[in-house]
Amino acid sequence: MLHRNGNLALWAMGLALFATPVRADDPTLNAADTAWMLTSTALVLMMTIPGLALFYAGMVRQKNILAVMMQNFAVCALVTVLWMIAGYTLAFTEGNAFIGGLDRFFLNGLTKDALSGTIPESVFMMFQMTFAIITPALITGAFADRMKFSSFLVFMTLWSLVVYAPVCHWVWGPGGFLSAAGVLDFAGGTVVHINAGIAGLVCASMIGIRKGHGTENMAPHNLTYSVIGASLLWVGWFGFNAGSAVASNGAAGMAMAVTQIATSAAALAWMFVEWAVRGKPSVLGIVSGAVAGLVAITPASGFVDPMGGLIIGLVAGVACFWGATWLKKTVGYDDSLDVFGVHGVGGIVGALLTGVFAVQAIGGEGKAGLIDGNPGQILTQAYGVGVTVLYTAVVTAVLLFGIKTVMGLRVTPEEEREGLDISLHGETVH
Amino acid sequence: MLHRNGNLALWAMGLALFATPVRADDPTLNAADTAWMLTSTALVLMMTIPGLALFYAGMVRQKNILAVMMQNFAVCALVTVLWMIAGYTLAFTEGNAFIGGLDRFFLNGLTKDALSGTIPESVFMMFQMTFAIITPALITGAFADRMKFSSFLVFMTLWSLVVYAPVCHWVWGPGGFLSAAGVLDFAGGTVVHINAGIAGLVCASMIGIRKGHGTENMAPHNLTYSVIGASLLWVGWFGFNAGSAVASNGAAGMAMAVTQIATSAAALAWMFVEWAVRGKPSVLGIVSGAVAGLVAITPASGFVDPMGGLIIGLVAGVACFWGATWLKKTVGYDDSLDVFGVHGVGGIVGALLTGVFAVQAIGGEGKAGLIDGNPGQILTQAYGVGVTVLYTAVVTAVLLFGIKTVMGLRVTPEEEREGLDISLHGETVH
Amino acid sequence: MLHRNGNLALWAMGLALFATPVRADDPTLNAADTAWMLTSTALVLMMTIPGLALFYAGMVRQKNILAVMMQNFAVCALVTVLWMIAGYTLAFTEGNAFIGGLDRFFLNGLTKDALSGTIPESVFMMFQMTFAIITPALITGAFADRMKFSSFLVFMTLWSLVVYAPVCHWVWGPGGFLSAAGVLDFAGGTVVHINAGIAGLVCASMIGIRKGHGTENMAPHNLTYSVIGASLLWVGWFGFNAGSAVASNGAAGMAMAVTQIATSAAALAWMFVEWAVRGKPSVLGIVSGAVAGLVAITPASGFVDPMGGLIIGLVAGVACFWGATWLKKTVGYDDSLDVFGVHGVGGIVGALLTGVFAVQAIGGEGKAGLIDGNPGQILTQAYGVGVTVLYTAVVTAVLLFGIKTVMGLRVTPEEEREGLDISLHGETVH
Amino acid sequence: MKLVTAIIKPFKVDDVRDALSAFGIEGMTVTEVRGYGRQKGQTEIYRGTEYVITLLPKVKIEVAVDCALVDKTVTAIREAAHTGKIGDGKIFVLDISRSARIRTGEPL
Amino acid sequence: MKLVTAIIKPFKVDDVRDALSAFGIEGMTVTEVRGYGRQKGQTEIYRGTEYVITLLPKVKIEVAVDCALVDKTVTAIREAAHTGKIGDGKIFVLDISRSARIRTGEPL
Amino acid sequence: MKLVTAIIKPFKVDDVRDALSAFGIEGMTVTEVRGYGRQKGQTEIYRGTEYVITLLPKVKIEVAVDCALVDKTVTAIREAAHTGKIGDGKIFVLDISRSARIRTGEPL
Ligand SMILES: Nc1ncnc2c1ncn2[C@@H]1O[C@H](COP(=O)(O)OP(=O)(O)O)[C@@H](O)[C@H]1O
Ligand SMILES: Nc1ncnc2c1ncn2[C@@H]1O[C@H](COP(=O)(O)OP(=O)(O)O)[C@@H](O)[C@H]1O
Ligand SMILES: Nc1ncnc2c1ncn2[C@@H]1O[C@H](COP(=O)(O)OP(=O)(O)O)[C@@H](O)[C@H]1O
Repeated sequence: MLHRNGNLALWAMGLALFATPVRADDPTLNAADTAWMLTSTALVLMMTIPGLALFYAGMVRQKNILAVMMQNFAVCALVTVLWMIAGYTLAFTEGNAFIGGLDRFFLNGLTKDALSGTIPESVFMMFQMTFAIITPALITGAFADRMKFSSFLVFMTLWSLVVYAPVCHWVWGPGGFLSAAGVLDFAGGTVVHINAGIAGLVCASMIGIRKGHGTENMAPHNLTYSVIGASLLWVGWFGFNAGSAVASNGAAGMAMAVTQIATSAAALAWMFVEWAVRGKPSVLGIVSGAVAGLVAITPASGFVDPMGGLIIGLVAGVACFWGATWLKKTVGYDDSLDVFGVHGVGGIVGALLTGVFAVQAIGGEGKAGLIDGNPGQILTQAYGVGVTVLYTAVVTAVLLFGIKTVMGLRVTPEEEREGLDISLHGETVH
Repeated sequence: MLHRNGNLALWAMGLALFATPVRADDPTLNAADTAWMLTSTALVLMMTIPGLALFYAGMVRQKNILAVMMQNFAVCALVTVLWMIAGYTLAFTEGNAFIGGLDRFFLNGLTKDALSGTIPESVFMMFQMTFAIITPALITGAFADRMKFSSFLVFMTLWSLVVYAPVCHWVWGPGGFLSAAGVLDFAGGTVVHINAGIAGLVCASMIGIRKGHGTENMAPHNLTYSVIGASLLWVGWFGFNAGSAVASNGAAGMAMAVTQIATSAAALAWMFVEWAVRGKPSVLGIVSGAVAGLVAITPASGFVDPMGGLIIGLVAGVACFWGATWLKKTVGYDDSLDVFGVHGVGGIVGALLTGVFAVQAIGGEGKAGLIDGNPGQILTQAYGVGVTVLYTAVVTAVLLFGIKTVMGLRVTPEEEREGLDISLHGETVH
Repeated sequence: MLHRNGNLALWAMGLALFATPVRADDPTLNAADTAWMLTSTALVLMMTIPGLALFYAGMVRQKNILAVMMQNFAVCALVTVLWMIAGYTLAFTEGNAFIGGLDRFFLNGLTKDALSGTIPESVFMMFQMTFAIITPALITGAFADRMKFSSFLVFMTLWSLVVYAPVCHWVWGPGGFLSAAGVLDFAGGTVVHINAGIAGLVCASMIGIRKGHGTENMAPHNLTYSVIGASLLWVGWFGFNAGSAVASNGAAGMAMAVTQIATSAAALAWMFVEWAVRGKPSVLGIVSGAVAGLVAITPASGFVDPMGGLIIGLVAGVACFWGATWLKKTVGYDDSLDVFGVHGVGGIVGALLTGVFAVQAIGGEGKAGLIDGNPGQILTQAYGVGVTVLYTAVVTAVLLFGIKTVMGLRVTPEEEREGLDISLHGETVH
Repeated sequence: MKLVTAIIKPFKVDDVRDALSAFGIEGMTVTEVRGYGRQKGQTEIYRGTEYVITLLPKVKIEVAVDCALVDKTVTAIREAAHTGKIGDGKIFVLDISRSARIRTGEPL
Repeated sequence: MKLVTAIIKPFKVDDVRDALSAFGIEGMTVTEVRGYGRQKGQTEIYRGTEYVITLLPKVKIEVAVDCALVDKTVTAIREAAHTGKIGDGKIFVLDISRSARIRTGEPL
Repeated sequence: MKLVTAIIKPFKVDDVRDALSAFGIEGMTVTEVRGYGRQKGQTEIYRGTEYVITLLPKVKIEVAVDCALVDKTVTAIREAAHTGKIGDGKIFVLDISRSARIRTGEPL
């Protein structure tokens, strides 16, 4: 009777994903877990296309809408092929503490019957691929309206392999040193959001401010698109967080619940703070708050209970409002669509608060934070954040510098003024 | 072998949901049911954001598009937090016949391993939350283009707790008096649609007609959005109706099938009637018809067979066409986006016809309507409708009156003329 | 222990779907398979509405946007009712090698407990219905901007019953002669894409070119919609292809993986070819490439491994670019939105390459193509293509000729110039 | 003939049209424009940034009338478009040296 | 110089441009406008409500030409924009008292 | 009074406005137009088809000024809108025979 819903077995599998090689001891396919993971994969793909593409496209000026959507769509196709060739194997096969091996080069050996825990390895590979897609896609918001498309493709190719794959291996791969150090990241606070947020900050700084930034009207052209995008991100995030349980059980259900609660709390927090500070609650504000909440709960979603989710959401809403307004203005970089302000700040807040609110009743044996008697977890989390920030910042800068030298990063001023839609892609929204 | 797909056990659970406390006797997690309910939850959330938000946004004038989307998005966040705090416990824990208790105040005691029937309670709570979100969101169509955002938030907070939670308890909660009386409501004909439809009618009447109603051109700005919205409502409604089986089995499959059939029949019915009466089949007409069909089949979806679904759809398409055109014009209220005409009328039609077309071969022992030899079910259904209409109408009116007195309901004429996007939220679609 | 995940049993069922009557020997419901198929059904419905509706709507001029969405939405409703009445029974019940019987006329006898393989027959019927919906919907792109709505409804009614149902029976129905001949079509290369592509070509030829074709500017009005549409097609296609495993297992996972890889490869291929040939990589190009890849991998998705998928995608991207540009221009028909160039060409490429890249390690015993030592499969595939092309072309032409004679196919020149939105449906996008 | 050109607030278009119809002027041409003037613009706020929309939505109305009707037309527009608040707009009268109706070829 | 201003049906723009090019007029400015006149509007129906769209889509064409060319220009526009149905539009000729090409600073 | 009308490149609007403000002209009306001229259009490519967009986005600026200020205004616009590339646009000056401010009823 224990053979399929035995909590023990499932649980072992859940832990296995984060602390040890992804292949569990008992190689039995669980069709129900598989059903949920197939669904989750579809949901997370939907987050990037059309979710993120719309979220970002709605915020730019009309002349750059298609270019933004193009970047997201192209990243989706590009990273898929890269992940098949080398990304997956570098991230998820046995290697050393820093990088995986080449066992699954070109998905070699990934047969139809290969399992990863209780699900087919093909499904696990696909689920993880959708994470590998959305992470670089997030960065596109930082240099919107001004990057050359060719340089963009080169940058994304290199970044996927040289930044994403290793960081993913450290946290989720077999033998990764961050997971060995006890860093908790349920669904990608460090791997996805801090990683993208910091890369975005570096990109925004190195490519320079948009022509007309601060003087011209750069009001978002059509926030309807951004609301659709944020909504699809929200819905799709159930696949992201609840899917990260890699099982169809109470852990997935609880991850879904805390995700919903944190997101809503953050949306309301941003809305009310903005209302108080600026006099009006804006649509862009509430959707930004929701995304901030989604980001912050991501690392915590398998470890905290509903009250923890509520508090994380509230803090994230306020912190990211501060990040996207005061911080950006004060420091003066032009992170066009606030990749750092939302994903960087939100990711860091979430990673640290995971160290505060993690409770063993949710995350299982040993996954405890401050309120469960383990204050040291905050330091462990800070260590994970620090390492990721440092690595991403340095390597991203080096990559950009190289590309800048070889082929340039930026379109010409005329192309920028005309808009990327017509100048790079020969099309316009009429 | 019986342990997981034994029809008996599943069936007991299915019934349990409607007639008795949600916790079944046999506390075993069914991972497959859980997978389907996780998916259904995502689908129903998608119905509100972006589904309903788009359906409504496409029908207003350009200057109010963002305000409509804001209301739907804000309701989603707001109700989530309210549901976590008090809504869920008031609706779904043991209390008396009229209201639940406070056992799950702040979701207290909802552990990761708690079950509700064969699925984690966290998933059941989330699934029901998405219903608690869409119901007030539906009402927003009635007062579109003229309600103050602050009053809106206060109204929605009170309505969720004072109207939605109790009505939900009566029909689906443990010991609810309407379910005890044998009222059949599979997925929310009374709880969701009649409830929202009547509240919308009261709102429209009490807030008054839009400035320029009947004289100015208020043609929908972009019906493309409405078609996207209606489509996502349709797709998401599979989670709503088939998810209400709370199991992954033939009951869910049949609910999905009759939903599809009734929706299509209603879409075609509205289209052909409009074509005959007005000379052209309109896009807004066919999508309205589809929504009318979705509404009407909702209470019936677990009790009728495909032929029943077909007839319910045809009747609903015609009735709601009549509700949104003749009835509204004749009575003269300004229900901007026909919340009453579609959800009120469609919900009542569906609830009554459930009493006609319910057959035990689908709904199980005792769930019979007129055609299965139990004409009395029609009266039972009418009783459920009557009680809901009365309660909602009175309490909604009292709430609105109180808010009107304390803080006013409506924006100033200048704000209304300028459009809510800029006047309330400081943003525009460019 | 074997009772639910026994690969043998599942496998037998998988094969059963394609080679023998859909009712397997062991009539046990698998709830996990059911969960995945319920989800897949929702995903495939989403492909048509709003996916395909948006993909197409974004490519037409502003005056025809709503008319395009109307056609897709109406086909969805119409085919649902037709499928319930006669389509399903003609396609999927026992009959002869060419057409099914009338056992399920009006879904008669499709009880809640009826099974089809391991899932409820209601779910199987619904899943197949979504295929029956999207196929005629695809054709609408060929005659966009000029077909009478009444003639459209008549054509779609007849085509569904006289073309779709039989072709579906030949390939997937019990005893169909193409499946008996060993033609491999996992998810609808012949049934859906070649079928729609050829019908589209015939429609475009018989209805004539759009007024102003080649002289007026007919640039797409809003490619943002097309990107959303293509993205939802991509996401939904996981239900289409991985759902065609009719199980939640490694076969579904592998189908999902090869789908993702082929799609991405085709998107990149089209993008780079266009970049090389025309100087700029366009948004419409990359999304067209993605759809081309999705089409081409469809018949192959249960039979090829990731490398096979990669190559099929690359070939499809290039071939369909050629089909939508050079071929169309050279021959001179006005297939407005390239139904033939993408679905016809892509479907044929995919069907033939299935005969090259099918391997038994993926598709199982006997499903081998050229690279697995069975070069003859290419001929078998070509036979399937030839028969489908011939039948569809002839019958579609006869139907159109009949309708043209009786009621005309095309709107008046004035209506065409004014745009179908206002002239046929009395509405406009403002 | 004269071309009476008025820049008015968008929501006043219908009032102006009715006022003109009242004395038999049944034709006009309407253009959506944006105006810059004393009326201060609206502020839109997007995350960290405020944009002052100095160019406000206005509508331009052009009516060709016989010289004899110019006074009446100007007065009618002025009264119908009047709110008394800043931003009400301007009226300019230009000379038409020649006119033709395309359908008939005759002058108006 | 004169500014020949024509309000025409939108689908006639290309014809007019071609007619003008035919005798060497290579520049013009086009504005989307809405026109109110004898041509009765279209009716849009949305659920219970009908809206009569009295303001119909038109296009305004402005061409600055030498006085000598005015006749030819007016005739060319009239012929190219003519359909003979109500709503064909109007042509107005205004005086230009001074003109300049921005690129060179010289008068046209 | 004169109506100074300029067709300029869209991204020059702010520069022109600033140039006019510099000597006290605080009002103007702006219209989005499309222009056809010597500047050759952009090519858009959609699958098999190329469309040459001959009508390019331009902005029309209208400023009513006292006759005395016409020279200064024309010069200011010309300098502010100048890039030296083809397509910079044109300036036309028309006569205003009468004007009124709607709010007050007085002439400007
Ligand atoms: N000198 C001018 N030339 C052309 N249009 C002007 C001029 N001054 C104002 N306008 C137009 O008139 C509108 C209203 O002017 P404004 O100064 O704001 O208020 P008011 O008309 O009440 O004095 C402006 O938005 C602009 O469109
Ligand atoms: N008095 C007028 N002043 C300015 N524009 C006018 C006037 N009369 C008509 N128009 C413009 O001309 C267009 C066509 O006029 P209408 O009366 O409908 O037909 P027709 O030009 O065939 O007589 C109108 O839509 C409007 O734009
Ligand atoms: N004869 C004309 N009448 C009205 N507008 C004109 C005329 N010629 C040019 N224009 C306008 O001026 C714009 C610029 O003209 P163009 O010939 O392209 O360049 P340039 O002004 O540098 O000579 C055109 O796009 C058009 O809007």
